[in-house]
Amino acid sequence: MIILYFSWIRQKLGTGEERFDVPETIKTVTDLAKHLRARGGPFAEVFSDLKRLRSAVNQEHVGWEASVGQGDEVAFFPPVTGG
Amino acid sequence: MIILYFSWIRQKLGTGEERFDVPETIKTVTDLAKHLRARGGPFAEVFSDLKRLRSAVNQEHVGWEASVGQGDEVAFFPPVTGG
Amino acid sequence: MSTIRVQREDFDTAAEVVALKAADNGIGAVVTFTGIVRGNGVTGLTLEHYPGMTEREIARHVNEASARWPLLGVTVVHRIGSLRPGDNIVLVATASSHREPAFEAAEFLMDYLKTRAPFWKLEEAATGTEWVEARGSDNDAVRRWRED
Amino acid sequence: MSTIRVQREDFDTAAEVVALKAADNGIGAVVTFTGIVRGNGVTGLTLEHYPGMTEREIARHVNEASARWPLLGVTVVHRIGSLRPGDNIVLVATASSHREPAFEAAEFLMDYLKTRAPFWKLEEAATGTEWVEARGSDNDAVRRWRED
Repeated sequence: MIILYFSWIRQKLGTGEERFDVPETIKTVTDLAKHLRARGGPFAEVFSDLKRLRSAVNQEHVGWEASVGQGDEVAFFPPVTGG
Repeated sequence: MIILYFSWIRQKLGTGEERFDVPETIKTVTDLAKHLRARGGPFAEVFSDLKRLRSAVNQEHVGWEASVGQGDEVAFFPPVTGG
Repeated sequence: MSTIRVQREDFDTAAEVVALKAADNGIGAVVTFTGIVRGNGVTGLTLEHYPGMTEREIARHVNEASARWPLLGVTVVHRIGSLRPGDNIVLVATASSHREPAFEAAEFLMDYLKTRAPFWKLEEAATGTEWVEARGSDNDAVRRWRED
Repeated sequence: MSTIRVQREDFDTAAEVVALKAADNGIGAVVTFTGIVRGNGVTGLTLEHYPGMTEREIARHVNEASARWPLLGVTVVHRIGSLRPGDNIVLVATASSHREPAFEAAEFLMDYLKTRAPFWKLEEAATGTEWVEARGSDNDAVRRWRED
């Protein structure tokens, strides 16, 4: 899996992209977010309140219950502010 | 009074402007239109159906019951089609 | 800042927008509407207007738009005379800090230009000339702005 | 005809509109929306985006707009990178035979760009830098297009 981070999330984590081996226990975006939160430090901070975050799987907006797997590209970002 | 005609009304009447001495009997735009209709010929034709016409007094849109007098500029035209 | 012109010459939308943008550094949104002579079957268009009343009507609606929305600039340019397919007819440009007032004011001004500004279009086609009929949908469109 | 670009360079609205108009001689109305960096207190703006997803999201909404309205052309250009006050951020241009579809499609596309296209703005001011917060009003605006 590739995980991408954008905006203040990227800044806070100090990285915009990581490769990640998905454990069997992670089935949804929520599972993934909780796993990342458990890393502690800036990850705990970023994933402490999922209401501030949005996510995409394979470049499409998804809800927190969307399925994820090893071959996916998952992104976490704040609400968008373009236009 | 100055009377102005526009668009197909001007074309049909063969004139875009006339000076007109307002008789005492003419108090409203409707009175004026009926007076002009009574001239016959193209005037009878143009003023036969007032629903097809619009009018302005002193360069402001008015309804058929608007007052008119000797010092006014009155215009007759079809519904506008600019923009 | 508001600019209103009725003219025979073409207008340069880019130059009008540059002038509009320069008026206020709080501008975050510019909407333009350009009306163009359609080419389907029409070979030419002649625009007649009521000099004096036209400018008054446009100014009145520009003032009303400025009272209803927080506009930072408005430009209305309407052409008269002989036009060809593809030629510009009218430009409405509105500037505001955000998009909603800019969009709404531009639509408001176009709806009023279509139904109140004293212009008349004579269309030329291979089959002859014909005065354009007013569209009922334009009267429906303008009704949404009435506050009653 | 539709054109979608995400780019660092500025765009030339006039050139984009010329290209749009050339696509179809039935075009009678062109609406443009230009988003501009506001100057009040802000000294600069940096736009980050999600390459790949951005283009997909814009294309999806351009396709949806083309299905909902009889459009004869759509252009969307969005800038990324470092911008200064007064700089252009985004251009949406829509062309149709009449004004209503052109206006509605431009508003629809802007509402979706604001709430779905993965761009993020970092504002620079004398007091430091700050990520721009999403506006609740943008979410309200986009709701009007839902067909349910």
